[in-house]
Amino acid sequence: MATSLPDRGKGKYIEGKVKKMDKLIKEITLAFKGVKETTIEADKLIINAKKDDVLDILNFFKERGYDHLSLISCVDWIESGQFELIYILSSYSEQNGKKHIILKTKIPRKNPKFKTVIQIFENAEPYEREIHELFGINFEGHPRLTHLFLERNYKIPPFRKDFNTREYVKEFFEKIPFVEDKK
Amino acid sequence: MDRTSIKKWFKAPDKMGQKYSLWVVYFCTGCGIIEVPPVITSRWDAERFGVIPVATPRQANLFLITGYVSLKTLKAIIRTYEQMPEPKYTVGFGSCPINGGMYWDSYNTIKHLDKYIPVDGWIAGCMPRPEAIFIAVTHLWTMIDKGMAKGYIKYRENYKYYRQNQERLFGKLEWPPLYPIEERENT
Amino acid sequence: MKEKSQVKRTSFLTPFKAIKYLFEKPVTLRYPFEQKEPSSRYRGFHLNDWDKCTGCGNCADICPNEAITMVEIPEIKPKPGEKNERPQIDYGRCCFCGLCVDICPPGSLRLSRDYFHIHFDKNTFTLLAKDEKKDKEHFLPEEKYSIFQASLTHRKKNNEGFTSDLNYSLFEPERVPMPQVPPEKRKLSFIEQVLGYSDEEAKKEALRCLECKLCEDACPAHLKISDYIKAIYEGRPDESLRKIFEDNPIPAICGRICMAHCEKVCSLGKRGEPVAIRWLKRYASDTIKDYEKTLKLKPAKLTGKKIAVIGAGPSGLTVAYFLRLKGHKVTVFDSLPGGGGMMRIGPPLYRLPIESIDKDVNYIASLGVEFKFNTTVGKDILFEDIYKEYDAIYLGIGTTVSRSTRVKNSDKAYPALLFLRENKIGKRVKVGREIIVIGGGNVAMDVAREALRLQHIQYPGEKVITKIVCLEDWDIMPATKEEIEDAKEEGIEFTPGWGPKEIKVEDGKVKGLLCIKVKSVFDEQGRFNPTFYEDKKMFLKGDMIIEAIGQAPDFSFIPKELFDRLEFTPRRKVKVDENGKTSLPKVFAGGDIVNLNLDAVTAIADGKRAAEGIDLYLKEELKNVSRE
Amino acid sequence: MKTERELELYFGPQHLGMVGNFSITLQVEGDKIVKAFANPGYLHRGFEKLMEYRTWIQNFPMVCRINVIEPDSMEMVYAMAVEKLAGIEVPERANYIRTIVLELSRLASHLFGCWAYANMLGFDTVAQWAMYHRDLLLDLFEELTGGRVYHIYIWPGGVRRDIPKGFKDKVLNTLHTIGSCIPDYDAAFFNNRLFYKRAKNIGKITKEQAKRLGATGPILRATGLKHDIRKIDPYAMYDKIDFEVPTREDGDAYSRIWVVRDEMIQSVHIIMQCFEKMPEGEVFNRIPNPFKWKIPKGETYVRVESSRGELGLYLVSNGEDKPYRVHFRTPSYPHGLIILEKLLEKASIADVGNIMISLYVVAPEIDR
Repeated sequence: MATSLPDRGKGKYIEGKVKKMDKLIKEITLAFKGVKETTIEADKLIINAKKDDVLDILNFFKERGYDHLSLISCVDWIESGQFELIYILSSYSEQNGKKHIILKTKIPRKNPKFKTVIQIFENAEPYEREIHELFGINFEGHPRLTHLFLERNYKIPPFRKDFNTREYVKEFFEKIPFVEDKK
Repeated sequence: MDRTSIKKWFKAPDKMGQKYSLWVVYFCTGCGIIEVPPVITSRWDAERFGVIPVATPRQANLFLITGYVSLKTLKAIIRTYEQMPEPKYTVGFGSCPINGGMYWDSYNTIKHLDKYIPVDGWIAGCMPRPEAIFIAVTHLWTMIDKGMAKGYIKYRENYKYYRQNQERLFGKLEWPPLYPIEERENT
Repeated sequence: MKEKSQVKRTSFLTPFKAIKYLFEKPVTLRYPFEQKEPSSRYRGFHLNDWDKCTGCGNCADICPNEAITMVEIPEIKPKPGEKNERPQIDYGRCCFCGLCVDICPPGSLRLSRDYFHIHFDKNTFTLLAKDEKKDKEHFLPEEKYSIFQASLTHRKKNNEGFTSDLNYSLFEPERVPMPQVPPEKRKLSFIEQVLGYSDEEAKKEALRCLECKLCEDACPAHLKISDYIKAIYEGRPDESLRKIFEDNPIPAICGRICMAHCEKVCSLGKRGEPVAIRWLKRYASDTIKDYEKTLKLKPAKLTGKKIAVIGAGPSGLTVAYFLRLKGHKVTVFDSLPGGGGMMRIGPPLYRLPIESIDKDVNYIASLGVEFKFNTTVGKDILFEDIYKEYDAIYLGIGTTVSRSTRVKNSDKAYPALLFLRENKIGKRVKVGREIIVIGGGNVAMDVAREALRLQHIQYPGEKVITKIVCLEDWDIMPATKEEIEDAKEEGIEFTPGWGPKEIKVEDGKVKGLLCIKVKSVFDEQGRFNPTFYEDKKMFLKGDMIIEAIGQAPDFSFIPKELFDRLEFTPRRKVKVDENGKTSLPKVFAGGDIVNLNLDAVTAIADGKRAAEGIDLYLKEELKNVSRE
Repeated sequence: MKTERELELYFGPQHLGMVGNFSITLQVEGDKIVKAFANPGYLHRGFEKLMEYRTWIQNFPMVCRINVIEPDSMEMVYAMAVEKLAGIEVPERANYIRTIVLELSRLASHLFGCWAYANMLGFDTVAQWAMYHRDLLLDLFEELTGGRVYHIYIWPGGVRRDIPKGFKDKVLNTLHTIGSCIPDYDAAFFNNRLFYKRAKNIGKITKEQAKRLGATGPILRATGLKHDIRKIDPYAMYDKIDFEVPTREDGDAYSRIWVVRDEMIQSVHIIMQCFEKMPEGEVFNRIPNPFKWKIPKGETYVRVESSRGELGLYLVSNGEDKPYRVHFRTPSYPHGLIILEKLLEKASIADVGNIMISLYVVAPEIDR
């Protein structure tokens, strides 16, 4: 917490947790090569993985009790020409509940596709569907990659950085005339 | 409130009937709907004004467009509006239908509701308070009295243009035109 | 609670308990007969006090929905440093968040407790926010106010809802305090009083700027203030200095003694303290040790034109700098042994050390400007010669002669400029133990504070007194508040509101000053014309009197036939056109002999204008020559 | 896939049984549902895209509008993320006020849920009570923040204004008014045999299923799992406050509404404790000038327990004055899009509204 809790006992309680995370880090770096991890806070772990390893790493964490997929997100890094997929895992169990794992992987921006993770986490389905719709990433093996939110088809999926919504509004909505003006 | 005007009842019973029984379509179009439950329940009690929510548009004659309208909702709104029997009135509730409001730069909400369906009155605010709904209703009464709430007639007369605007948003609409378009043009 | 989870087999009659509510008072608010007052913090429609509003446009900048546009109101005559723009609010966009209220520096924008606007016409939803003083249409007295009017009406009284509060504002009303030498210490010597911001403090101070740019309009030289402050915030003092040098080549001087017209209009200063623009400029110039390396400015190719600048004061230096950058050959003449002009002798050392002046002057010299110091025009070199030799001449001679009070025995008093000059140029004046300074301007403050320091140096440990006598009372004293405060802190005694009548002399020595009470300083037209109560007299004891009541220029070096052709304005200033050109051919002028502000930054502005004018003049001359 | 006897039925968005602007496509056989497809997007405004175009402070009026029923937890989660990235401290008093506001809004939100559920099942009297009581809470919010629905009160660095004079008494009075009606609520609704018959074994979900499908909040707690972010990852002042996490075992609509009921009672306890413990002092650490405010590079995921479950925010800053990417993990998202579809399978058409409202799906949260 960034909020002020001076006597929360930062010493003992969190230290113990850090140790546990250390064990986890060791395990994962042993199991998967090319995994880069950073700890942003005592109980938040960021893992940068290669895209081929993602499913295995998700399985790996699921086996170790991180059974709650909070969120799948996507970031458009337009300058480096990559999409970054983010899987945020946490646990339903009480002792691990405070911890998060942010698993990140990068895929090329051109013709983007990735494997679906529905077989591991069932609730990934709408998240992947949303990312497909808003970023245009294809998830192979997903049962229904149809429209979720949108009514229209956009040339560029709207959440990509090169889609400028203000310009779009000017081009599209503003040009529709008022009925009074038409007469 | 002009309760005393019994004369009016004899003069224009239809207007009086429309005025004092404004039935609202039960359709949560946007976030403004959050103030409708308080209005229709005991604290504010809209029934004192003859306003009650009804299940289907076929029974309703007032359409409260509560808040922002996304493209997908607009389609539903148009269909609902066209199902309502005449005379029918629409009130834009909150900033968003007037000029885009918070979502003035959103790619998925429309900025001016009156480009697509006629609107008889507007309520400012984000959120407007429950009182504002009552005031809007009383305003609508006077407008009906004076014959100013003619949105539905406007829709009928300019249906071609409204339909054009709607089709610019959605492409070809899947339902047939409510009014024959060609004939209107000739008269 | 777990037990409850098993459903209790209650009687099927239990729900009928609710029937008891039939006999209670209904909770329904019988609106509109019964009304609920909105809370005292309600965020309703906007109110704007047009008298307080400065037109800074911060509300329009922060609005997330672009609901606010600044509209020019021609009827409003803006006060200096304000704009005649007022916010117009589109209620088809507004989300009533109140960000505009929290950012409003003068606190003129508020939200009212009224919230009805229902209309069939969409165009009525855009309007200028006003308050009951300006808007007669929408503000109704309590008895007339009715919800049925429902069209942006407000009650006349008690209509304020969400208002601005300095404790919770989005801007920081307090300035980062400038580290200073305490008065007990600083009055003993000439060390610089203000220490200057550290990097951290400068960044913190620069962060306060809201970028409304009112200051840029108010600055006579139109410095790009918000840009250079932003650069400081971003940790790039070099960029900041570059921005400053676009308009002002003497930041080290200006950063110390500028009159800071910008700070007077700073929107943050309306309720809090203005951004310390001057100190930030000083920070930029002090942090960069070597201007040359940072700025990397190269003068343009030589044009072959020669320009003489008479006087190395702020305006002279500015002209020299800009013309040199344009490729002209510039020679600066000054009678003092160094650059800076009045800056060199006027401001005492604790305000403006000689090193800072030399830093700026040396940089200008390094660009290739030739300086001829210790050269008094008219004595060491004749004006006629310069007039013949150079293609253009700039007069930046300033005001160099002290005015006298012309009371009896006023010849025994010390003129302020002489006092200051002799102090600066080595010869320390032998001061008395009780000094009376006549005058209430900044020069008088400088003189008094300098005299106090001299007293402390010359009579260490003894009791010494310095008094200031001036015509003006506290509220109209021309010196800046800051200066007065500093002087008071150091122990200088003030007797405002008294005019000098006679200097008492015994055996050729000054004994004191006889004063009379001032009735009024200005006449009805606002001109300086003091009147006195002749019967109210007061005698101040003192063994040294310094007159600091103003200065006048000295044109004696200009030959008579040329001087006669020089035109003056009614207020005895040299008349110049919009290019800074005087009535004499190829002679330009600026600085204190032209403007009425009599300060450095206006002199810089004049210099900038004259530099442009001279350049234009030379180019046109070139064209004429080629045409011939 | 569709047999001849099957029929496609559109449920919503304009439907009396639908709360919020949401729609479900039902494949029915007789009155049994074979398969249900949630059809969201009627309220999609592209919030996360719009926020990328606004500065950090301009986003504050924006975030609360994602969820109209409980805007404060939205403000809280955004404020927390911004504070974490920018390293802003919050005064202790402000944290207590935040806790009070969050619990009040949880109460308001749960009462809204009760209204919706009671209304749906035809318990109109209870619905009227719940809405009236919620309105009393909105009056408190108006007093505190200046807005009935959208409060824009929780800011980075604290709260926007200190609590007004006499606010504590008003809150306690209101809570007393509501609390004294609990026996009536119980008699007329929660312990009502009709309600039991109507809600028991409807929309049943097991603990394992709930975990697998990503359920959180009352839905998860109704299956017996004691999972509450206020306890396991405390924020604001929840670690200094004593409260219980109510759970039920059965995982059906009846358990869910009971969890909600018990939670409301806990909320009242929390508010009382906060008022007791609240110290005097500052409530606002001034944030930097909004026109120059840049937040250093970084990313974070923060979460709070909203009235419907885990509300998370994944926030990425690339060192500019605007966020680079914002993604809200809203609790209704898995509830409305996966669990609802699963629970509607083999249910009857008459139960659609029943199940949906017991899952407490708020459409704007899903669409964003």
